[in-house]
Amino acid sequence: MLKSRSALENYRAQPGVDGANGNRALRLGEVTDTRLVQIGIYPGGTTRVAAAVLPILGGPLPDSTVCAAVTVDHRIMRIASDQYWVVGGDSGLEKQLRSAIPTDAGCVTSLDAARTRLLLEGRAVRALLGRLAPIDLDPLVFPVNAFAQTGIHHVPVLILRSSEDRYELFALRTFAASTWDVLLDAARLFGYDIVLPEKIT
Amino acid sequence: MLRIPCPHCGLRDYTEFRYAGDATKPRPAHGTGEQRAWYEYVFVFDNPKGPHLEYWQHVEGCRQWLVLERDTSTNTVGQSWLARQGAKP
Amino acid sequence: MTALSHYSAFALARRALFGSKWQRAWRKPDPRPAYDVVIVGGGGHGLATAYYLAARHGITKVAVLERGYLGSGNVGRNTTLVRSNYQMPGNTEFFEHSLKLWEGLSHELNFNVMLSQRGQLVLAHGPGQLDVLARKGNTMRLNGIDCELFDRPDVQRFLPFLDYSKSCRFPIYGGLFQPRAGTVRHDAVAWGYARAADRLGVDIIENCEVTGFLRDGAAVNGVETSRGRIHAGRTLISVAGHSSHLARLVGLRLPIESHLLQAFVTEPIKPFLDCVLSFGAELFYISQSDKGGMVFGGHIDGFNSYTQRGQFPKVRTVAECAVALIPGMSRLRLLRHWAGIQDMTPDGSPFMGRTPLRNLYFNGGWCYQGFKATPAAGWCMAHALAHDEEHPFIRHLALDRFERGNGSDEYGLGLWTYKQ
Amino acid sequence: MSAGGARAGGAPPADVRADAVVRTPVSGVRLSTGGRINRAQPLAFLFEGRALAGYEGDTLASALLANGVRLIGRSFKYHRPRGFLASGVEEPNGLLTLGTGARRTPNVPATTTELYDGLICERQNGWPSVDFDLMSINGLLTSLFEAGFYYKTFMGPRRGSWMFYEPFIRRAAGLGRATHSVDPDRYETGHAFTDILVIGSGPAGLAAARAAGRSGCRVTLVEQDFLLGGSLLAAPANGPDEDLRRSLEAEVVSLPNVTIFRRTTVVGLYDGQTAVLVERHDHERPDPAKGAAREVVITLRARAIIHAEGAIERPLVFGDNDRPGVMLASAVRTYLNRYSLALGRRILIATNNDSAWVTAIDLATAGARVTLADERPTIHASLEETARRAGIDVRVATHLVRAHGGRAVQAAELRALDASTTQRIDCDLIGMSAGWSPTVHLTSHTGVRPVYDGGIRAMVPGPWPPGVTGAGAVTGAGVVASRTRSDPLADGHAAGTAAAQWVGALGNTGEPVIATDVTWTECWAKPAQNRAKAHGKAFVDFQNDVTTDDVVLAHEEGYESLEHLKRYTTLGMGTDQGKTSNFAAAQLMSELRDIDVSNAGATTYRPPYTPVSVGALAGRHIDAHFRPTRRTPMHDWHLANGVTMIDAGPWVRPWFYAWAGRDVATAYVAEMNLVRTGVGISDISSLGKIELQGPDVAEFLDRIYVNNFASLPVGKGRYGVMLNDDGIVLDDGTTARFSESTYFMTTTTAQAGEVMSRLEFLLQTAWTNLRVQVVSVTDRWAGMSIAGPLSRKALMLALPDIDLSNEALAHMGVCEHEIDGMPVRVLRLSFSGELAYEVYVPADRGTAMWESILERASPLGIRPYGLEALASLRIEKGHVAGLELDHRTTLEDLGLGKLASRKKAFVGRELREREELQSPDRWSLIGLECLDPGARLRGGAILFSKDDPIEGHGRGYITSVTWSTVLQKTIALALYSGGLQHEGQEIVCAYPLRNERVRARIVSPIFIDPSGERLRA
Repeated sequence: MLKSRSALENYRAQPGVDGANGNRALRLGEVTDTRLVQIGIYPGGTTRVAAAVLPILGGPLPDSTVCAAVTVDHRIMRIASDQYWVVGGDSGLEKQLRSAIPTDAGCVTSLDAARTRLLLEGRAVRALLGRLAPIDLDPLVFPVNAFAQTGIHHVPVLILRSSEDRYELFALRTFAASTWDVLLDAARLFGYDIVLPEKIT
Repeated sequence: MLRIPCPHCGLRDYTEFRYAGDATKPRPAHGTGEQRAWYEYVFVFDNPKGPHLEYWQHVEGCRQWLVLERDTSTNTVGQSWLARQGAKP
Repeated sequence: MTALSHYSAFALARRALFGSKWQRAWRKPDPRPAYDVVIVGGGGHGLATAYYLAARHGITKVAVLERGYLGSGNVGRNTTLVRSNYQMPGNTEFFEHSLKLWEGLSHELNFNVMLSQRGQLVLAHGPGQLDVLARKGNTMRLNGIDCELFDRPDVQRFLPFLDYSKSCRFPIYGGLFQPRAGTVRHDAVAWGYARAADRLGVDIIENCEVTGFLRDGAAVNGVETSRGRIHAGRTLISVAGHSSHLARLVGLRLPIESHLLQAFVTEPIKPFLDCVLSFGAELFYISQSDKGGMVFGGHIDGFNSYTQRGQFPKVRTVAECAVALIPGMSRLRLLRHWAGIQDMTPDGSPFMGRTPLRNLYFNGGWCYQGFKATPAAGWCMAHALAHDEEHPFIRHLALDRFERGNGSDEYGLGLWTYKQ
Repeated sequence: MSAGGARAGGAPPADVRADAVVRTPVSGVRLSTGGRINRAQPLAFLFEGRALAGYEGDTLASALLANGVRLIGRSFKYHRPRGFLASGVEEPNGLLTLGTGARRTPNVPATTTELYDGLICERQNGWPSVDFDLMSINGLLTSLFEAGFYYKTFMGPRRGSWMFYEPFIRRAAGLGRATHSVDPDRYETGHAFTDILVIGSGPAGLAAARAAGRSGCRVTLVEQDFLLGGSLLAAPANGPDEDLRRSLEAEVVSLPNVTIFRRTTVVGLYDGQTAVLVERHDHERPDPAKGAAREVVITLRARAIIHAEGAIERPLVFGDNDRPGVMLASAVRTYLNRYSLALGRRILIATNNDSAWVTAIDLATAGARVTLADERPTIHASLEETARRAGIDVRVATHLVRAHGGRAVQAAELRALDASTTQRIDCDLIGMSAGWSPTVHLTSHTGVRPVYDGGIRAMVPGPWPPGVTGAGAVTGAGVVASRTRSDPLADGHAAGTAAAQWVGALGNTGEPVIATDVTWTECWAKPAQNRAKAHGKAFVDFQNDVTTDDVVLAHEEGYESLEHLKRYTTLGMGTDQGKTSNFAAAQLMSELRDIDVSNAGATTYRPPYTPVSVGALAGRHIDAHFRPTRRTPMHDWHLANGVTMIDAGPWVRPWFYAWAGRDVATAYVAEMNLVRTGVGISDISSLGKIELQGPDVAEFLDRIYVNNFASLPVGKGRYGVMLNDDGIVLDDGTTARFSESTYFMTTTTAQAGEVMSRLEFLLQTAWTNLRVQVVSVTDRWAGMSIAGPLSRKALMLALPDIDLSNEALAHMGVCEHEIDGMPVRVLRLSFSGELAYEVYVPADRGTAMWESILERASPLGIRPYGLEALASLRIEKGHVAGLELDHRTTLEDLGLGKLASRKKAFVGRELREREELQSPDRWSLIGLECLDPGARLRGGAILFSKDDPIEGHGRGYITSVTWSTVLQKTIALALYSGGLQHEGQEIVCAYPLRNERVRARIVSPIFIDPSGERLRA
């Protein structure tokens, strides 16, 4: 069995850093072994795909383009008018969906390895993201489960607010080390601890 | 800074998008042999000083192609819609 | 005491001692009903065309019509670079001719345009990029234009204060240096040509907007203006930035989109950079003005606009380039940034010469190159207006070249006007 | 600072008078009490080596003045001695160089620099020193150095003589001297969002923020000063103005929905209600090692904007008005009341409006001898009465015509309006006021031109765009509509309320604050009957040394429009951007032209409002972070195994490996040999990868590729070329079909993004009915190419479960397998011309697969090879790549014409048939063999036929070169006029940059295995 390696394997294992005022107001890390599947729908295929995936996902495909739908095992984000991301579930998800969706109505693509899922939490998390992303993260306009696709340092990322003070960044894998590097640089002022994957709950 | 209303993602900085020019010129039907029509479509621009319909793609967002109304003399932005919807809904 | 007309140290002294007056730089005549040639656009190109018409072709019954104040367009908004490092057939000869004219211009016009030939270094950040520069350099040499290929140590000797650190994102690999390239005081170009043309009898008419063209079938024989109708034997449209607008008045549609190009200047400082420097990793060029400000620029903002004001993100991009290239720029302070409206074309090259309409001529679509081209553009358009044929230097710049399929893509950027 | 709050007479409270007695100067200029400085917190700083002290709350300017430093610099052109003119952002003279070594920063205005402990500064632009400046000789030659003199001389004796004069002029020009060192400090950029932005915290701004804040929406208040209050800060620190300031500040600070930025300047307003803020931290001496930034640039998007920038006082234009000790009246008042500095004993206040009277009264109250000259024949009785009671010697209908003194003002010449009398009075300080100019800079950044208001003789903001309004002095009074005296508090409250309504905030903004004991003074100038002709040099623009004579000269020569005046005389082009000069110049020019100043037009104000560090604008995007870095999944393995990397756009790719040689020249040859004779593996993960799915993919591919794809069967791949709409080649690559409806496309590394965008464009705009989904999977798959005669054996060792026999997987065959639940895609394609396979696995398994192939195939001597070898192998095979696909070449140019289908339509077909693109003389692809032993071909060489003269543009050029391990000579790909029509001919490759001419022969670009036996083996 070939070993799965994170794009940050040799980058994230660093000591934390104290901020300018001596505190550590951030926890930064990576969530590994994420299941990420993209569902695509062909013109005219919407209803059939929606019906096909409903039982598997345990909920309907959301209409909202800014807020994720949450089911027992999955978070579903509508990333384009005809494309959805399903985060979570087990390794069988991709096959399940593929076999369920009529081939003339829609398709699935696994993006498990294509994105690196970064975790950002702590008091300064909004201040940190405010340094990097041109997105209004005010809790009033960016509630829990809200998500936004935007750019950090010219690289496309998806920002998901997964809980009150926890945000996740889905970064392109090949840029992940670069994005992580910029993230740490911006985080120095606030101080941070690195949380290793196994420690993430 | 120009702010563009993405029909999918909402109001965003124009830097998340990629501009792609005049959206009023219909693309000649695929395979139509008319060189002249293609020349007009590819190379000639009205380039108005005033209201302009233009293509943008939200490359750092939903990657949707959209049509935007903008006044080139003031940069005032009007409505936008997904290009796949065709004419202004 | 007669007003001083000729400029010289002696004249300055005379004024200082005896308080003699200076003659007006140019008259403020009212338009006459008819001219042999009417030039629409009182920018550098229009004024240069008028000057060479009078000086080289003896055609002095010429009017230059300017909508606003003289030189209010891009001639006064650019980053003042002049160079002739071009590789496409035609471009090389054209821009070298321009540089030669620059070299004699102060004397020819009796107006110091302050041509400062401190050289331009274009950087390469990898072997492939250096080969591309080598092709250009070889072409220049083969056309009698001096230039040198620098390797990294050469560059470091020449400009020791660039970023040569290990962490540098795009390490400098080498470059191409043209010693005769440099800068010119941009406003002086408009004023110098205007004054010289005026002395030869050309009418320069400011605050005169062209509102229409007089048509006689397939021919154009004059213009309607905010100051009345003016008949013309031949008419030239030379209004880069607003070419499409003027052309539309006479029913022509062009392969041109109007885009914003920003320019930037820092506070004046003592001598800091003694040449023109161009980044290779991104479009970025910088030099230092005689007054001491660092003058720099980059890519167009990227979408068409006539607003003459820039977008902030481009300010950041350009600042990033400045510091990435010259770390010492970091503590210098940006004093001003502004934007000019620039004609962009599908191959990055201009259009010059005759149009489908008889007696109507066109000069525009200059993209980034308008200023350095000023003298040669004036020279070649004067030739076209005088002889009703394109000068050999500009035959490759015809309006219909895209219909025929011979674009002249100097930089190989593809057909996107907004990427050129 | 805003004039709206200038405090007017009325008998000052008793305690103030009593205090005044105590406050008579005890030591030097600094008064013993009062002001808004913290005497308990002294700060030490270094001025040209002298250790000086100031207090917390001082600016560098006030601290220097407190230490008796009056001569602050030399002027730009004439090197005249200069002192501080102002106390704020408009200061033209007081520019110092701060810091030393790598932190040296020239041209910093001392008036806006908050004093901090350990600050180091020096004056600039004097030689040998500012105190004793030989360059002041220029002052004697002023009539030679008139505006634009350099356009008229330095032309002789020869062409190019300017190059002789220029170095001297360059050395003389420039202000401070900068360092070339790397900046040790750190800068940040950030993003912010708000409902209402309030610019300026004077009485109007505070009132606006208060009202807006009460409405409950998100409010951002930005103040460039380190204290809130604006003009209120110029009033006595123990009077009603201060009480008002404190109460307003207290309430605004208490509102949780109001964010306050101090020490932050709104430097620019841009489209989309975007403001750019620069937050300064120098006073904290931020430690970059701790991540603290020196400056932070914030892009703030607001829904509504309230302008409350106030107004800037104008200097009077009179003879030698630049002498040290001649200041703006408002500055004199600020130095007295805020910094507790008595800058003079015998003070002259010269004005044409009420605001300066307040200064005079405060000065007199503080115990100075004050003479007040007002151009106006009649003054409000109450004001005049108050002044006389304060003991001020009042002269109405009187001009100040000239200042006397050298390095410090000693006397002034006053003349009656009717010129009947002239009198010289001694004074050591002159406070002047020619009225005020609303600070319209920001209001005009977004294209709204200021308009002239004759009622107050000033430029005021043009019509407010939707969502924008203003309050206080910036509007030229209260509300633009009514020109009556205004109360900035009511004004600000109205603006705040209006903005709150605009953004739909629901909260009640309540009632405006009423400050009964504060009276607001009319500060707008009233025209004097006739202006006095200036004697001596009368400066209009102090920093650029532009005098009234220069304006006259510009007029004489016809540079009449304000833009010409500005450009010809450099007026308003200094670091202060003419904050104090533009109006006076416009006024004078319009008088000379005999037109109304309203017709003189306005110059365009450009961002930034005040200069911004380039480093701050760049933020963290410099050095290694200049641009993002894209790494392949096997990146770290390469690093650990002796790779030398090379940049390819954002990608970092293996260039060559140490096993093959010390430098690229030797290494790539060894790596090529490996592939030609054995087996090598290279990382091709940077190729663009696109997954296409759907019933209509075949049709879609058939339209975008020039060659046929409809017939591509499952289990096969095919090479394809795409054209742009103009018929020029866009990109090439392969597309493989893994199932009925699943296709896998690879593009070149360089064009991946462009191709993806094009596919999306066509599917979303033109062909919306096609049932096709495209997804970029560049990041999903790790790709590796295993090439060489032994590649099949190698792969069989590595992937024993997959049948790789020629029968099972022929050339261009593809297959997908699952190994422990992991998909593996194998494509039998060749870029090198050898038997070769591309293997793709999920990116997270890339390194493991790479390692396992190397390990399992090690008996065959497999080793990695890099980009240089990869690119060289393809040259031997005649495959075109980036250097040939240069957006100029057509299919025919690249020898791919036969690929184009005649049976079907494809993107670019029509325009590809344009006549010139069909010309047989176009530069098209050839191969070249070097004929001169020992010599080498070089990329970028220009090609000539044997008998051409070696000049001009030649017949083509060399695109790519390599040493051929097979042919044992240098070979090249080139574009040549007529292309292979000339096969066999001997030509000359000229490389004048190295004075080289090399003979070469035109051959087929396919140097090895033209029949393709190797790759079918």
